[in-house]
Amino acid sequence: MPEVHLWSGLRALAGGREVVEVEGRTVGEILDALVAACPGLKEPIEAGVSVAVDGRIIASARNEPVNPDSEIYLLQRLRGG
Amino acid sequence: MALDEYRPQEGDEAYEGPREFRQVGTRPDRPDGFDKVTGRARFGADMYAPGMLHAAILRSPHAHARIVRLDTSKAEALEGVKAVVTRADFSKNVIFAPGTVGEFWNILENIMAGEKALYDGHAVAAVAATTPLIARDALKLIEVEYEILPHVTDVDEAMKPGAPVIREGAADRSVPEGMHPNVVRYHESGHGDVEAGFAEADLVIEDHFTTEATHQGYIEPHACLGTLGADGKGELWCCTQGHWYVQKVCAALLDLETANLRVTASEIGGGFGGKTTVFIEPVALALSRKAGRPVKLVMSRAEVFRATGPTASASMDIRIGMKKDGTITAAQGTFRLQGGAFPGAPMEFTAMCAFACYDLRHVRQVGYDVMTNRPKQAAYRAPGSPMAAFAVESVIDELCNRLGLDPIEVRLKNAAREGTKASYGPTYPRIGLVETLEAARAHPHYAAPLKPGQGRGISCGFWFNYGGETSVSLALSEDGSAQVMVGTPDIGGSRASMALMAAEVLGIPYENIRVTVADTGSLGYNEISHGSRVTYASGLATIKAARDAVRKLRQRAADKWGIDVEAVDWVDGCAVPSGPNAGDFDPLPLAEITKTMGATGGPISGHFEATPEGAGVSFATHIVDAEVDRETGKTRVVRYTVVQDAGKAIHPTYVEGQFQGGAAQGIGWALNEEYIYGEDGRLQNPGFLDYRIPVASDLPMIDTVIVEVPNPGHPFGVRGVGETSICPPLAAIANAVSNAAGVRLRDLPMRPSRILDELEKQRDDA
Amino acid sequence: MTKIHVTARINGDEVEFLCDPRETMLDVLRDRLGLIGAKEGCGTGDCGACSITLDGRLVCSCLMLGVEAEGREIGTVEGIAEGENLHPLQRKFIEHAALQCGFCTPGILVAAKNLLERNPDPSEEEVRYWLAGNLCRCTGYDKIIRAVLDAAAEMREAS
Amino acid sequence: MDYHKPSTFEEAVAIAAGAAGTTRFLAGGTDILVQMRSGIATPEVLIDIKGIAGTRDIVREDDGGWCIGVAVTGAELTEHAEIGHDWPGVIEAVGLIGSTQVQGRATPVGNLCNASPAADSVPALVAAGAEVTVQGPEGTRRVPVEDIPTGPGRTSLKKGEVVTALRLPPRGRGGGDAYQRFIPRTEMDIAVIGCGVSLRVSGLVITEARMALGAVAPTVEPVRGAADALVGTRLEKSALDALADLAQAACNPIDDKRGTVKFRTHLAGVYARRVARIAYERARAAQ
Repeated sequence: MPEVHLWSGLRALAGGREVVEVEGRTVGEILDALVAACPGLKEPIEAGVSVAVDGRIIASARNEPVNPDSEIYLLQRLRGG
Repeated sequence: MALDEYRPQEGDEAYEGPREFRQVGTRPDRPDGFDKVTGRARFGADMYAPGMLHAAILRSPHAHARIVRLDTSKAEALEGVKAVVTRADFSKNVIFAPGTVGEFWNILENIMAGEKALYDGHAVAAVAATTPLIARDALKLIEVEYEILPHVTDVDEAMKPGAPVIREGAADRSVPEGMHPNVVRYHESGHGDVEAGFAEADLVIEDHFTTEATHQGYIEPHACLGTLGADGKGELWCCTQGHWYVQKVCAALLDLETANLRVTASEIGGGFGGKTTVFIEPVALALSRKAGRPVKLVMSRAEVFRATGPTASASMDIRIGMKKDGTITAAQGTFRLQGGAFPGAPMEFTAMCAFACYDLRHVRQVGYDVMTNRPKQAAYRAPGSPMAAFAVESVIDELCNRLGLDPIEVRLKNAAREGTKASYGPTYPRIGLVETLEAARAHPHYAAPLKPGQGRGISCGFWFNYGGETSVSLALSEDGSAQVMVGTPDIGGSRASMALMAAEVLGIPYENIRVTVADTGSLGYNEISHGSRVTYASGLATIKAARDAVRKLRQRAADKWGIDVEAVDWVDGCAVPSGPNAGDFDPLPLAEITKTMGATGGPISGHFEATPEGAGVSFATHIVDAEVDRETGKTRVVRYTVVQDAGKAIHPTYVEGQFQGGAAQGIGWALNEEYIYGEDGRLQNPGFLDYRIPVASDLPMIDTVIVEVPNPGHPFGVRGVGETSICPPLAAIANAVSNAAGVRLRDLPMRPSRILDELEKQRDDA
Repeated sequence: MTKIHVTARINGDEVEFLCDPRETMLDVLRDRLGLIGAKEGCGTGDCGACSITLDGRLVCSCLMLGVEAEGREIGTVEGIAEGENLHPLQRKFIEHAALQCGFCTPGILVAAKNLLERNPDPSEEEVRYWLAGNLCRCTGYDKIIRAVLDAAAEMREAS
Repeated sequence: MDYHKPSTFEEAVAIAAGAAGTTRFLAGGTDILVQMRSGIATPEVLIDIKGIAGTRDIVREDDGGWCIGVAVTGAELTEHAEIGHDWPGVIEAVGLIGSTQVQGRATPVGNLCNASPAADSVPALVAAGAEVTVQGPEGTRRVPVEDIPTGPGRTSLKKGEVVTALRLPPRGRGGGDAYQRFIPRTEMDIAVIGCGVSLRVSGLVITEARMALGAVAPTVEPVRGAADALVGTRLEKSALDALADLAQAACNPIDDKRGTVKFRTHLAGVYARRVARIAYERARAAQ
């Protein structure tokens, strides 16, 4: 199962966990599964998160495929200058 | 024609490999150059409307005060005054929420104070009158009674027990128990076991660093012209990095339907992140709605300094361990950033960028977002990253000096590469740090002799870069010319890059393409011009939109020739049969197809709407020589070289310009720029006289080297280039000063008196 | 407040206007005469974006009252090109990408033209000090200095 | 605000003497307009003196001194070859006021009457022994420049009084002056400290010396002991040390955004040495 790494601000909303294992074949499925597992994550995820899948930062594409061994990081959405 | 012909191509941003470009990589004149050298270009304050009123804003002179009474009646009674607004004239439906979740509320509270004035310069009321002079006179007639409250402007002071509380309940759930209420967000990241890593080191250095808030310092003050009717429909002209964002915020703050407010972005006189948010536009619209006339609102320079976003100031602790051979064994950083009277200081980016240049087994970073009685910070070129680079790269330099190691070799030894697990988590794809270091090492600057009193410093820097929501539309004309409509304001020559990419794909001359920054009513949503995203994301969308048009052009040729579209290729601006089997037809130029497009299926346009995801991260290495006057403590930068990975430089001259501009801003930040607050919490230097950005005679020529390590996430390999260039200069100059004068400056700016104090300590120690 | 009648020559044309004595020349150029090329970057003489010439002398129009224009000769960025022909400085600014946002550009062009009229062969240092009152935040000045030096060289060759 | 443009000083004095409310004379305007734009002060009566005959003139007087009109700008002075030959320190000080653009408008008399302790031209003018002529309802008087400012933004000029000209004494043989200031950038800053020195030498020996410091006290003031420290010396190290000590002792600065007391006092010593050396070289070359 893919492991999703949460940034520290999300951990309080996920029972203190830094890594959550969820089922999913796409970024969208992963995010949905995350919210199902940790309902507290619904608001920040809807507000917008960046998802890094194997090093590529995905801002919004829910259909991006995810492998069972993919490295997934949730990151705060970027604000540049 | 099949419906799917009009569906934009999704995804597929992959780099398409090396190729011979015809136009990309050349250096043509920018399309808007003529307007900008003749004075015809229209910036924020350059629009006038019939019946227009002029507005002015009353601002708090106090750093922290309760607004006990606000009486605008005398101002309203002044001849020529047509409207006065206060907080009561804005939406009641924008809801407060902790952290940055309630960003619309934060913006509203920032642009017009509610119960309290939270910083010197906080807007309290605004007036629209028939002339600017009457508007200014009217402000003096507004009576405000303040109850002055204790204030705090320093980040470390604001975290201490007993510090004045800016706003209870502003902290989100990330903040650990027991912190002061001014600490509103918390971040931690990293991997490995740093204590184990430090135990492996031959030398561990731990130091404290500070950087002062600096302002983006764009020369054009914020300006807008708005008209809003009682029917809820409005028009807005403003200088902004993102007019769809302005539209969204204004609609929310004034209870409008977003689509009913059309926003046009003027030419923009610099932004650097400072025009990614909203300060005056809702105020102008509220005044217009009340007065029933168009309202122009232009900030003064003092207002820009007092009430728009400078960057955050920072207090940082860095600890790095190194082996004698230069291997970094562990790194740890704590970053406390104050972002003014609202949540949002970019401390997570500071933390995430801090060690991003290095391949580290053990790394840990912690960030605090702290509120103070200062203006709400705004993004500034790689927000959060330069201060981290200052602290981290200074410590690495000190380690190199003490271990007798070459600073470039040590950085090469530890440099992040493809496959390195980044300090902020994910694993890097193809990146170009090593290439910038190698190019810096090979540059004549690195080996050039120094004169007495001079020192050389180097530093690396990192920025993420960004993609973001993007729409581009491309329409062909009958004569074969093309209009490209983009939604990202052109801050530094991006029209030229867009035209080059469109010309490359269409195969027509650059001069036959006109790139327009479309208003919100003419194109789909576009995110702000930020995060170095324009050449990457709008560029990618332009390529895709042009390819969408090319597919339709090929279809027309296929229809004419009676063959399948798959048998038609597009080569050098012409449809050609893909091979001998496709038939024997003469190449059909684009203009031949468009000449008859009305009769052969209708107008031909290309579109692309998506959120490109593959913005490649970017690295730079800077070399600087500085000279220190040991009698006065004054530093002069005598030589400067920027080496940066651009992925692929679309218009190399403008890439160089971004490198040079970032370096110059970094030099200002390092040496002379700072927000200076008095004991009374008032900003002491709200003008270009005492907020000292570099002037022409302060700087040397700034040499540039463009490294091109293709970004795997862009068809041509483009990486954003706008921001990374401001990350290395702070440390590079501190390192040069250290090598020139033998003193290590840990606080920015390195103003002469600070250097002199360090020199005095050096003498006392000796 | 009584307005004052002023007659001046701007870019060679005689113009008349009425202005409040508190209005600066910059206000008059922009708000009364529609000459928006001069910009207000600071209003206090620190940025040079409002540079004009007054009887051939480089000044900040924000540091001059409109009423002081009476009987004087004023030059603005709008008067630099001759018809459709750009001045060499204007061409070189485009060619060298000596502008990014372009907001400081009108003031810098007015200032640089005034320099080259006085000194056709300035050194890099002379250009830098002459333009020290024209702030640019985008370019780091490198390409601006190169464009001015290149334009000067071209003008010397042509003369 | 009422705007007046008199054609004689008598008329200017009459308007000023009879004016109700804040009255300012307008020459270059580079301070007044900043104050107006910043909302610090808008005068009720503004008297533009540039229409008065002679105010734009630079005239060498019979005794070899100079009479400089009150509307003469910095740029006009720096372009004037002869005056710069006589008083290079005064001219370099005037030339440091603001940008090229500001030089096109700003006047040394305006710099003096604005009464900033950090005014660049004033230490050089004080060191040079310059005077101004002042006309008022009571008549005309000559005043040493150091007696015009009485504190930051305040002058000794009485209601109705206007400065009508700036006078530099004849330079004479063996004279040399210099001015330097410290600023954090290379241009566009207000002096953190400024130092003007004027010397006369006979052979290698200093026979006259005056020094004044800017931005180290509420007004620019002459360092009275400079002559004692330098006259009779050949600017040896001991003389420079004594001068630097005097300069530091004369400092009564404030801590502000532009510099601390400690920093300014330190710089006063550094610049006393640097500027005296330049003035000495110029004086020796002028024999």
